[in-house]
Amino acid sequence: MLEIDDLRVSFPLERGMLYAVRGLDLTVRAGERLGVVGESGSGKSVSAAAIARMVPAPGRISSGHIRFDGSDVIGLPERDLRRLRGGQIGMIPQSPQTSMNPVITIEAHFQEALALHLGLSKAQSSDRTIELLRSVGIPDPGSRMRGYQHQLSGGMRQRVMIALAIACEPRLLIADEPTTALDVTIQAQILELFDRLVAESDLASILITHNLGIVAGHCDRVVVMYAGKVMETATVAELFARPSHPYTLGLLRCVPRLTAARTRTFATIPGSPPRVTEDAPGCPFAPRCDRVTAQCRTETPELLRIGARADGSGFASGEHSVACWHPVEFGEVA
Amino acid sequence: MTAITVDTKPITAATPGFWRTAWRRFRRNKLALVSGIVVVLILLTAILAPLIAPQGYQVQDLANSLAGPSRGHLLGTDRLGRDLLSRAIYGARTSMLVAIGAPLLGAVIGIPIGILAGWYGRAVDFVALRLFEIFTMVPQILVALLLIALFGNSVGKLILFLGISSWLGFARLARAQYISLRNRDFVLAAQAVGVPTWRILIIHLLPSAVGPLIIFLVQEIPATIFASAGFSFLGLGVQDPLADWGKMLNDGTQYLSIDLWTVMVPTVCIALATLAFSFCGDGMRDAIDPSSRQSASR
Amino acid sequence: MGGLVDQSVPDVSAEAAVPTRATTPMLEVKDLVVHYETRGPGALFGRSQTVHAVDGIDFALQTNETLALVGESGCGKSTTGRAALMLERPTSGQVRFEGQDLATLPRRQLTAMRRHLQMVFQDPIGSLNARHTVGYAIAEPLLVHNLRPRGQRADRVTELLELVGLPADAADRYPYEFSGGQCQRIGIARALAAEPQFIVLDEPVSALDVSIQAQILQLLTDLQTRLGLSYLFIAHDLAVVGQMSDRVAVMYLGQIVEIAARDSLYTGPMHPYTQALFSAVPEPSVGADRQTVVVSGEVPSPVDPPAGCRFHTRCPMAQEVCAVEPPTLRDVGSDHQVACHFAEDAVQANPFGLHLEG
Amino acid sequence: MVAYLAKRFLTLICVMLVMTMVVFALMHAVPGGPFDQTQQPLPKPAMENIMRKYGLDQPIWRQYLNWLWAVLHGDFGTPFSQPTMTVTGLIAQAWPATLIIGAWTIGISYIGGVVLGCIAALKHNTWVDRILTSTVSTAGIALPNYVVGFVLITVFGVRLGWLPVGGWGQPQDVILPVVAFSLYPLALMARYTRATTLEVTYADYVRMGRARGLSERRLTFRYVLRTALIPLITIMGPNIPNILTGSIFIEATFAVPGLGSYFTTASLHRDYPLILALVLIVAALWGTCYILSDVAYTVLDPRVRLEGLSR
Repeated sequence: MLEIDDLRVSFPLERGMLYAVRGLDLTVRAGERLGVVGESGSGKSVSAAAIARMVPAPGRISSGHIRFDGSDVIGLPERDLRRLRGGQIGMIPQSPQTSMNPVITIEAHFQEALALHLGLSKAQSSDRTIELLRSVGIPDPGSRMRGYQHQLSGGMRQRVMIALAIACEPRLLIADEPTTALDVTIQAQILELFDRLVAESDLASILITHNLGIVAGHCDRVVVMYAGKVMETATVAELFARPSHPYTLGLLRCVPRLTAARTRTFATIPGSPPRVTEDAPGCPFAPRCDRVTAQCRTETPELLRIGARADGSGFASGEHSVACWHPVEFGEVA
Repeated sequence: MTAITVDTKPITAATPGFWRTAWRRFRRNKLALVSGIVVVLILLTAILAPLIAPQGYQVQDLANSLAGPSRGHLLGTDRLGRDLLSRAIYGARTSMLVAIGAPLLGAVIGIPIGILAGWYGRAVDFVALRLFEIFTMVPQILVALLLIALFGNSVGKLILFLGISSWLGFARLARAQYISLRNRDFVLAAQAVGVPTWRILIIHLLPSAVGPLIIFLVQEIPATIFASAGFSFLGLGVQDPLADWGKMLNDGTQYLSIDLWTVMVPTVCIALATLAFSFCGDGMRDAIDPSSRQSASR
Repeated sequence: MGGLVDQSVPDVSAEAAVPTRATTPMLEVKDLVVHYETRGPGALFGRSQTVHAVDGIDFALQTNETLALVGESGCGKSTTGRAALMLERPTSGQVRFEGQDLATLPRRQLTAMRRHLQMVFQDPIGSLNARHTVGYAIAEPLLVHNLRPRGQRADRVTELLELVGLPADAADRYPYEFSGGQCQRIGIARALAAEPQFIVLDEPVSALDVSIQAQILQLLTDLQTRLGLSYLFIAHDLAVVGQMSDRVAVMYLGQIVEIAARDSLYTGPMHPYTQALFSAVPEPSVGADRQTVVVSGEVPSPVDPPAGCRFHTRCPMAQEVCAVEPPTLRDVGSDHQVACHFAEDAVQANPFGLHLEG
Repeated sequence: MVAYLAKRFLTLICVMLVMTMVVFALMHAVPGGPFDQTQQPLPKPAMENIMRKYGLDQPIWRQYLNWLWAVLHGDFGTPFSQPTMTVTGLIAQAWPATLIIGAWTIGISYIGGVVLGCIAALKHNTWVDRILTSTVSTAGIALPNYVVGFVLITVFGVRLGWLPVGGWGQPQDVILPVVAFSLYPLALMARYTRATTLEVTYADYVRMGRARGLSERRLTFRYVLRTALIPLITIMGPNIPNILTGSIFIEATFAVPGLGSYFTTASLHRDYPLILALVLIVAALWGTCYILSDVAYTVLDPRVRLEGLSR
């Protein structure tokens, strides 16, 4: 349904250039729940914005293809692009606090979107709004919708944003760190709601997060990004069971587990994620990697599917691709 | 002892400091740079007036009064036959003295009040706010006018009264700055370390607040030129025979239809000075805080 | 005054770091209350309201021990941390440091006392003054407490930088030249400069990326072992807390609802709210059948906290008595206290389908 | 709401009281009196007579109370400089000229400023924005209005002869003063409008609106401008009295017999009753506009509107 091919996004800086996304390949099939994980500066949010051509200024898509249902998003005229946004692709923001127009009512948000994409009349959209708000768990939707965003709590606002995202029956839902601004119990509520809605309406979804725990529970397939590139992609089960990229492995080890005993030692990855200001060849993770060789520093590893080996060991069932010269073999680490 | 992992991110090669970055931005802004040069030239003229001016500011040539530009008087003469160019050059002296002196005085009065109000809040702030209110109610110009009318005029008094009436802006700005800085984490961190309050106010907060205050000072200069020249123009400011641009305007208005130069020379001087200081101030603001112009282009 | 890395300071080994119950705790907080006034909604017409940020909490902290305060935003954990250092004046209650009540201490003595009590902040960059060099930031505590002769301060700064894993030439640079993780190291070095015994860690890693988080947590653990520090660790991430603390206090709306030794809490949380918190943590592993039930509702406003048990509005176990009678902390095991009328039932019923076997 | 307004006005009255006291005290603290300036000193008995007539022989607090008492009865006294008139009458005579210029100025500068500010913000980072912002608006704010006035007089009055160089009475007398006077508030409004609009242009909710497929036109009017323009009330309101009470410089430049020129002469002649009345007018107007703009802002903007307001 969605196909991204060699996407590159860059931001001009006061001096030089910031390469936010450097050759991203990605596909989402109908009904699939894709997770995109990465640390700050990995390009995950920018990639998501680029899908609906919403890269914030002064950034721009410098090359690549984005196909949504076969049509080229990059070449789409403004009118069709607007039909795509909201109508085909729904977006859920990171900060619900600032994502609603503060001077128009909640109902008005729905009304304008429903009129635009579904051509509903005022009365029809009122009914539909109540129905939508109820489905996302807003108590007393009839009177709530006549209020303004500042009268809602953070969790409630995010529920409204979700209702707004699915209002016009899109086929793809993109959620950019939808729970980062929320408390853990509210996060659980929102994720549960997200899961339910995606399942009910058979939506495809892209969930962008830095939290591996969220990916584990709420996605089918994962893309791990680092410094604007995809490091590894696999089904969730596969990735957690057999991480193949040293970065993925390191990341999984870094995350403290609730159920683990206290050991007083923490697995770490030395260094910190880079800010990419030159698009040099070589693996971006090389400076922090413990398996680094001279090749890693000079040649960029391609994202390749892990194929069957002669001895048949360590291989993925479905699709599992990794961009690494020296991937971690299955069984190599406990 | 477990090895402490060293964060291996290469520490970026010495990036220029805050002021140096600001200077680089300022330099790239052509309008601001040119204005800055004009400002420097005006200030040099004011300082070096006796060396530059072809004549004294009170040398009269009654035979040649209200004469347009000539070889002897490049910009013509006024009603008493005084050389307009010389008077304009000496006028820069008086005008700049007031234009810079008065805001400085305002800053000296206003900034401490603003700092205390912003930092201590509560009762101190309440009193300060009421004080602000009283002073906002009557426009600054009227306050200064009243004071000058009541207490008489001289260059010194002009500075004093314009300075007194301009403290409000500095106090407001300093208060706003300190309020926004007061709750910043680094202040709490300094308190946690045990840094005494005076040290926090001066060593921690002043460097962060000083940029906007300096810019405000520069931007107050054209406003002061406006007021001081204005008062002289009304006949309330600088008195004969001293030269001042506003005074020259006052002298010239009556002869507007006879000799335009008597009005145009001071008009151009005032315009040039106010514009130069203004563009320069704007350039400084943009240099210190690029977001003020490029607003949120994240 | 011996240096931190001086060999004269006894190197407390990891074994000895297990807290030993001293007779007087290093820090004791008794019935701490912090209320503050705020303007209600509406910039002009709002009335002033009282926010019950912290509403009567007690805890004690032993030497070389880590006590964690966990809870969601608005539960009062950060306010508690600040009040413990007198950075926020308590409305009432006591904060005793080595037996001395800080709340009644005269200003001068309090300032002098500050060197023993330090803090590390959530925002590593924001907590450093952008206009001061790193060297100055670290030297300032030495300066204000007059700790070293002028000539030795530079050496001491180098020593501290080394201690937190930064090169000595960092001293001449400005904070913005460093990454978030590096800035947090600088913040830690600064806190250590005055040779404190007790440090409040206010969400020290929540602003950091996962890979950096682990580095900082390791650094903090090592420093504690090496210098015999006591930590009050404030966090919302239960997994991190589990790795860092000896004892854990769970806060909800300004009160402690459960406080216990780390292992006791992590194997058997008894308060329904604690259980809800545990069940809400997304675990980075696949297959585990967790999170079957999600706690409903949201945290009520601290301006007008519910009567009785503050959690009763969201609690699946709530009975009539819960809305009337505020439960007090009671012993339910060795070093395990819970403030719930039906804690035992909650363990039985397991309303959130929690199971915590590693 | 009523209670709020009552409180605000009460504070205003208190502040005004304090202010008049200060002005009163200040005027009397100055050595010399209003009748010292005449060329030939008056004979002593005559002077005493005058002093008694105006109550200047009484202690200062007494004078103040007398004055206050009269003001509360609507009597602002007799101007020293024109004993044949009342202060109220004089003001009634002088204000219309100032009001006419002020009204035109407000109309032109507020509408023009908002429009220019919006254009600059919407064309952010283009040459249009650069010219409007860094050149036109800075010049408008920096250039003294009398300087602009003289340039206008020179060009349109002296050189082209299209418009009168000054005076009052004919309709075309209004044009040049209004143009000269408008420039500053126009530039100020443009600058504020641009700033508030720009702030909103990059707001999350505009981005989210775009993500729902709303047209740029709709986003501009319903999302950006609607939110951005409301706070402008708090700038516009308190500036109204400044404009309506006129500019002493503009009135001097164009020889307009307005309130401003009376203030100048009143100050020069230490015409206490007139000064006090003028100060009081300015302050009362300012205070009222300030309160009203706060209320208008609160009513118009749902973000600061409290549910309790309607109750």
